Amino acid sequence: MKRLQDVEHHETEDLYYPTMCKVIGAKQITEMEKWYELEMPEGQSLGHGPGQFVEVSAFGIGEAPISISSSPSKNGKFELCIRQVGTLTNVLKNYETGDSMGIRGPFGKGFPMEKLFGKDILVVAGGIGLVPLRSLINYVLDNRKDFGRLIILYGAKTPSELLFTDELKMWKDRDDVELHVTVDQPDETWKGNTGVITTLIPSLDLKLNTTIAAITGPPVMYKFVVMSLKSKQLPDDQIYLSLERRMKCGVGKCGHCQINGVYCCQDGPVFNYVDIKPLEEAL
Amino acid sequence: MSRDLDIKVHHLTRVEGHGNIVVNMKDGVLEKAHLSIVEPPRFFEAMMKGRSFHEAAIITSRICGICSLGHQLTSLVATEDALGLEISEQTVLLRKLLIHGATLQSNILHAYFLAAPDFLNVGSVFPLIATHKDVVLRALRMKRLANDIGDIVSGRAVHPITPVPGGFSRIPEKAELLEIKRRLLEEALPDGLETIETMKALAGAIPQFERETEYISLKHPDEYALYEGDIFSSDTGALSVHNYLDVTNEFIVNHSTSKHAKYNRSSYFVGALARWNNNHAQLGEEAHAAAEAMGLKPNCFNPYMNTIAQVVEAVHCILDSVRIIDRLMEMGLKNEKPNQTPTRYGRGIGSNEVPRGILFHDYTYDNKGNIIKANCIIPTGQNLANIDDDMMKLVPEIINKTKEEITLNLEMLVRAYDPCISCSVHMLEVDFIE
Amino acid sequence: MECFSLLRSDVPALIDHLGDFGEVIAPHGKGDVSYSFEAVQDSCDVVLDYNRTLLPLKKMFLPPVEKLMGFSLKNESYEQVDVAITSRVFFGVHSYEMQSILRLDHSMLTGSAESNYFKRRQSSRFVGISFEPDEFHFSESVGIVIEEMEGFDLFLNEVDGDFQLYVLTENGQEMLNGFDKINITEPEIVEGRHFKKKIRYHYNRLPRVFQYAYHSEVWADVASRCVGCGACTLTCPTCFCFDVQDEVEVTAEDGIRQRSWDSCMLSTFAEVAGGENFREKTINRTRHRLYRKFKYITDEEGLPWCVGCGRCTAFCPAGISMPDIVNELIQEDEKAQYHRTVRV
Amino acid sequence: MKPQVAFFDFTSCEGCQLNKLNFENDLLDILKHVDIVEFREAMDDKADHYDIAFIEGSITSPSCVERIHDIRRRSDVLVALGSCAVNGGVNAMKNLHPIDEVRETVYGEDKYLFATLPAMAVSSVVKVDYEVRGCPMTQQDFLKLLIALVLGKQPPKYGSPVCVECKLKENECLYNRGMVCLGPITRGGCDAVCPSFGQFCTGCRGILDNPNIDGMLEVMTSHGISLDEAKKRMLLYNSNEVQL
Ligand SMILES: Cc1cc2nc3c(=O)[nH]c(=O)nc-3n(C[C@H](O)[C@H](O)[C@H](O)COP(=O)(O)OP(=O)(O)OC[C@H]3O[C@@H](n4cnc5c(N)ncnc54)[C@H](O)[C@@H]3O)c2cc1C
Ligand code: SF4
Ligand code: SF4
Ligand code: SF4
Repeated sequence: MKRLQDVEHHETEDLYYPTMCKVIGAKQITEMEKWYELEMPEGQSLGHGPGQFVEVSAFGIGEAPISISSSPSKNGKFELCIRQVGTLTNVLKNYETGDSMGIRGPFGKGFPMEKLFGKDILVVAGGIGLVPLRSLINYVLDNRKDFGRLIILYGAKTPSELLFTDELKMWKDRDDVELHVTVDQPDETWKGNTGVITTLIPSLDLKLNTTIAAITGPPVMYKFVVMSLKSKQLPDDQIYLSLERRMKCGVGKCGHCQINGVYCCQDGPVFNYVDIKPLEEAL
Repeated sequence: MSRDLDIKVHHLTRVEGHGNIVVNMKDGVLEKAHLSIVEPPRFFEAMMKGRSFHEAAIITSRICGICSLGHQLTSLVATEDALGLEISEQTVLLRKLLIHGATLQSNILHAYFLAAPDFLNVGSVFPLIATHKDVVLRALRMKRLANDIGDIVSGRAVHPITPVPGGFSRIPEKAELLEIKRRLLEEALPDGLETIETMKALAGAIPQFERETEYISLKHPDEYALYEGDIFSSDTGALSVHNYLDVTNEFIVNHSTSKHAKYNRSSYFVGALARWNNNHAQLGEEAHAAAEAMGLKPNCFNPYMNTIAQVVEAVHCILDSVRIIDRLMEMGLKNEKPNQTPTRYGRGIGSNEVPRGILFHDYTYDNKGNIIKANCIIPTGQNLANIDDDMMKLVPEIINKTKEEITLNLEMLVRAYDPCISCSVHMLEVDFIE
Repeated sequence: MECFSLLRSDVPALIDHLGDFGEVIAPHGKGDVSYSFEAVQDSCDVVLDYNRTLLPLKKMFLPPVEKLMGFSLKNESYEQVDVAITSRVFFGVHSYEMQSILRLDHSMLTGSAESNYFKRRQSSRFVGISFEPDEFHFSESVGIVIEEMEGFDLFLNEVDGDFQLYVLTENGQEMLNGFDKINITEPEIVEGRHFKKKIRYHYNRLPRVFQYAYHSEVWADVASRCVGCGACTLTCPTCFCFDVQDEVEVTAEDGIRQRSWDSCMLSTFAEVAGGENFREKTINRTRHRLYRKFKYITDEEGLPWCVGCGRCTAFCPAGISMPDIVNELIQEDEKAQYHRTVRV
Repeated sequence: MKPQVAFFDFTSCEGCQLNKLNFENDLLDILKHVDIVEFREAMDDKADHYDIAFIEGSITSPSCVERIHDIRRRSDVLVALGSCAVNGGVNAMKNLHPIDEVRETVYGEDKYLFATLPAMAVSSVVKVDYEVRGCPMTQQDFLKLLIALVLGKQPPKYGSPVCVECKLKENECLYNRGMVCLGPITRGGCDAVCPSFGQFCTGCRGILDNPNIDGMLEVMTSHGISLDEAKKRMLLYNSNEVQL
């Protein structure tokens, strides 16, 4: 048990003060999602790893956890992509280049990159789940020779909800990326796959001993993706999932994000499947 | 001059609730002049059926937000009468303090925000913020203090919390009351004197109109009656509140969702002017000086002067509140629990003077303490017949004025009564046909 | 460990004396039948015999509502809040309460150590007092006896109406300097102070019970009675969940960000935008509450995270009892074990 | 341009309107953000279009229905103020009795003189965008909504019971004093004002989503009131919301 006398004053932190970061780029990329590029003040670096998140705030409105969408390779600058679903996110919709956002973080455990080096990476992203996984994808692409195959499965409800379409095209065109996109409800223009994301899994040809899966998506998605991967005999400890919970502090204090005994914000949001398999509240 | 006149003021503004003024004159003969109450009926008496004595005052205070305290206290008095609940002197004093606060706030609101715009020829108090900022700020300050009395003693000024059957659910702190006293003396009193000056200046605009009528209010042996007493009629004298039905004689007219009342004549007057006429002798020097300054004399028959009587009462409330607080301090505040153990079950009647006049609540309880029968008679209802009678006399007297002036005079007349018609709606439509 | 005798009638003098070491905070009567920790105005108002305060002492370190920063909307800037370090002496604290503060230390200082909490905590001293357990206390069952003195600087043990004053730390020693109404004495053991409420197992065995209790029938029964008011968690000394809100002034120019205690028993606690609720049913929430007390942290730290103060039980309008739930789980576990053995 | 706001009252005590007139300290600040274009209780003016229409009171007659439709057509945002407007409030108690009996109690044989409908929430007639609960609504709550609308954010929703605020204020729970209180299932946001002043919560802010009604009745009856009494208490403000 941690005791008062074990702690020195300088080890304590003002945990709740944000750093004001300038928006240096902003673009509404779908009807519901807006992309932002931000810059840390005075050339500081955010120093994040793929899969980590920040707490974004606007004074008078509130704070919300948002994944860092860019690869750590970009120094001093980072990107977010925010879906407009509630109080804060709807106000952030109006933020443009030149405005400032309050940023705390980075928080949480991202993908354990040391375990991913040299492996085949299977990214499974549902909807907005592509946002945190994009930091991983771009990191892999920036350090392409350190990894094996990069397989990206991406599903959205409709073609108009697909995020980062420019990048999707780029990935599609690269021969070192295997991209499979599907939509639940196609429109007239849609020529690709149709159906939920799990329909993409059975035909995959995976090298079981070297493949690491990284999954993010809406709550309902995880169970089915994990089931499909398991039916392909992918070992449990090679599956990573990034989970979403309500969060207020990001630093393991407010209690909202608990999944049974673990804190999504500190022990996650990226979890190894083995660690959360026994947790009834996880999936 | 024989003239056709058809006035319809649809949803009179700056009154509490919804009423229309309807005047109809054909060939110089006045056929109709009345205030028609169009507020949807709320059926309070019916809602009260079967409710426990703990809830009666909570429900009845919702009859009217502006007189919620009056309803609440009157309801409590009726309940206590019905159930034989004795209350302490401290409870009575705190209740009187509350009535003063409520009367002060209501009278000030009416004088400054609802009546004054008429005298200054503007549609509302909002333009006055630009032209008479100090006056508006003074009014807000007085209202704030009056409301703070309510907030501190009763939990909140609108729909009070602490007054419960048998006493108070929370007794205010000594320091809170002393702070109120300080503000009464240091803020409210000077503001009250300024108010007299302001009203004196406006009093010139008060129409000269008189109609002698019957004035009914409470009368108390020891003080200017606001909390309890006997019913007093300027025509026939005193009688017990238990005989209130002999006075009110409610009847239904088809132009009003609110019932009308009459006693010795076709109508009677309740409210500040009736209290002034019946009880002015019990007011202190300062109040009399205020009355004199504003031209209010005893036995005043000009209904427009009701607003002035309200300002006189405001002065009384400020000073009497100080006396009450002194008395409470002298006695020492006790953390009393409300007495809620009934000693009998049956019928009880409560009556208090609320800002707009005498109010009656009448409950009958079964032996579980649930209401079998309830009756509430509100001041505005009692005044309606009197307003109609005033209009019938007023319209012929001012028939040579322009249509706008007549309408304004009628609206001002109705507003002078400070009517509180529980109802709803918005627009002002004046149809004039000559 | 030194021990002094102190007359009950001299306790106010001691409280006055302690005022030299900071603001003294002690139990006072509140309402009809309740108590609360308040700053002492008159040492004679301090209550020495009380069952429990409405809110735990936690409120002094992690305030129910706390300003985190002030901000200006116009300038997109904020102002830090200075948590002034004022020395405080907490007087008349029960052993379970002290233990709850030690647990709270762990919660607020592990991982990221929170500076506000640390500052308030560092500048405080504690004077304990013994108590007569009522029908709700069960701290003995979670390993905390009445005379547990860990964490205190001084401890008052009632003996025949008067007190024995134990000096436990250097700070405690210092606090008695110049106070002459005490006499050195031999410590005595007080007999006959018993806990009326007990958990049937030693707390060491509880994590095992909870290991198998996840799908117990007990939860549904409790959930059917629970009205979801949150009283249990809001009054619990070891709960620390909070919510954060921004409040803006009428001018719409300035405002504050503040946090306030929250409760995992509230239906909205784990709800997110879009309507997903990760603990939607009362049964999920009740279970989570008890697992927080007896399993999750306990597995890591080896101690129950409930200190047996009985608040959650005494203040639950539905009369839901923490030790009763645990005892029911134990009983169920025993039955299950019996069936397992019989079958073999 | 500042938003044009208007206030309308339907069947109610007008206590909520009065509470607005009681903003002595904040009135001038409020007027910096909005233009009040219609407010029958305080002014003569009227307008054709409103950015925000605030509605007080229940819908209780055919003419109310007509009028609220008219207001809705002319308003961008419509806010229900106070429990009468939000869920029918005390007015809805009359819905518990047969309507003819209700009319007869008040008007005797003239009972058919005035049209009446069951007391309805505004939202059961037209779309309501936001609500400010309470009887009366509190000034603070109203200001929060107004500021939120000015800042373009969602007004607070209040998903926690009154007990939360009551506990944060360290009130002695009325149940511990032998009284019965509706705080556990009543939507908070009032700062637990009634219990703080020693009086039981009457449920004026409405019942929380997914309440445990049976549990609550059990709590109330186990604290000394009859089931019948407990039900009546629960329905005081919530006759339209709770089916017993
Ligand atoms: C680790 C993590 C990463 C995330 N990354 C992204 C991202 O990259 N892009 C994106 O658009 N969204 C992301 N979200 C979801 C995002 O946090 C919510 O959509 C957001 O909090 C909604 O806030 P709001 O104020 O607009 O909504 P409201 O519904 O008004 O939320 C009120 C409060 O509830 C909490 N809350 C509500 N929904 C959520 C939620 N889903 N998760 C956590 N707290 C919530 C927040 O504390 C918020 O302040 C992420 C969530 C988590 C936990
Ligand atoms: S769980 Fe209950 S008994 Fe245990 S510490 Fe919390 S409030 Fe006290
Ligand atoms: S105090 Fe009781 S009723 Fe309230 S949430 Fe806790 S267990 Fe449920
Ligand atoms: S008094 Fe009422 S609102 Fe307060 S805690 Fe008790 S039950 Fe809840």
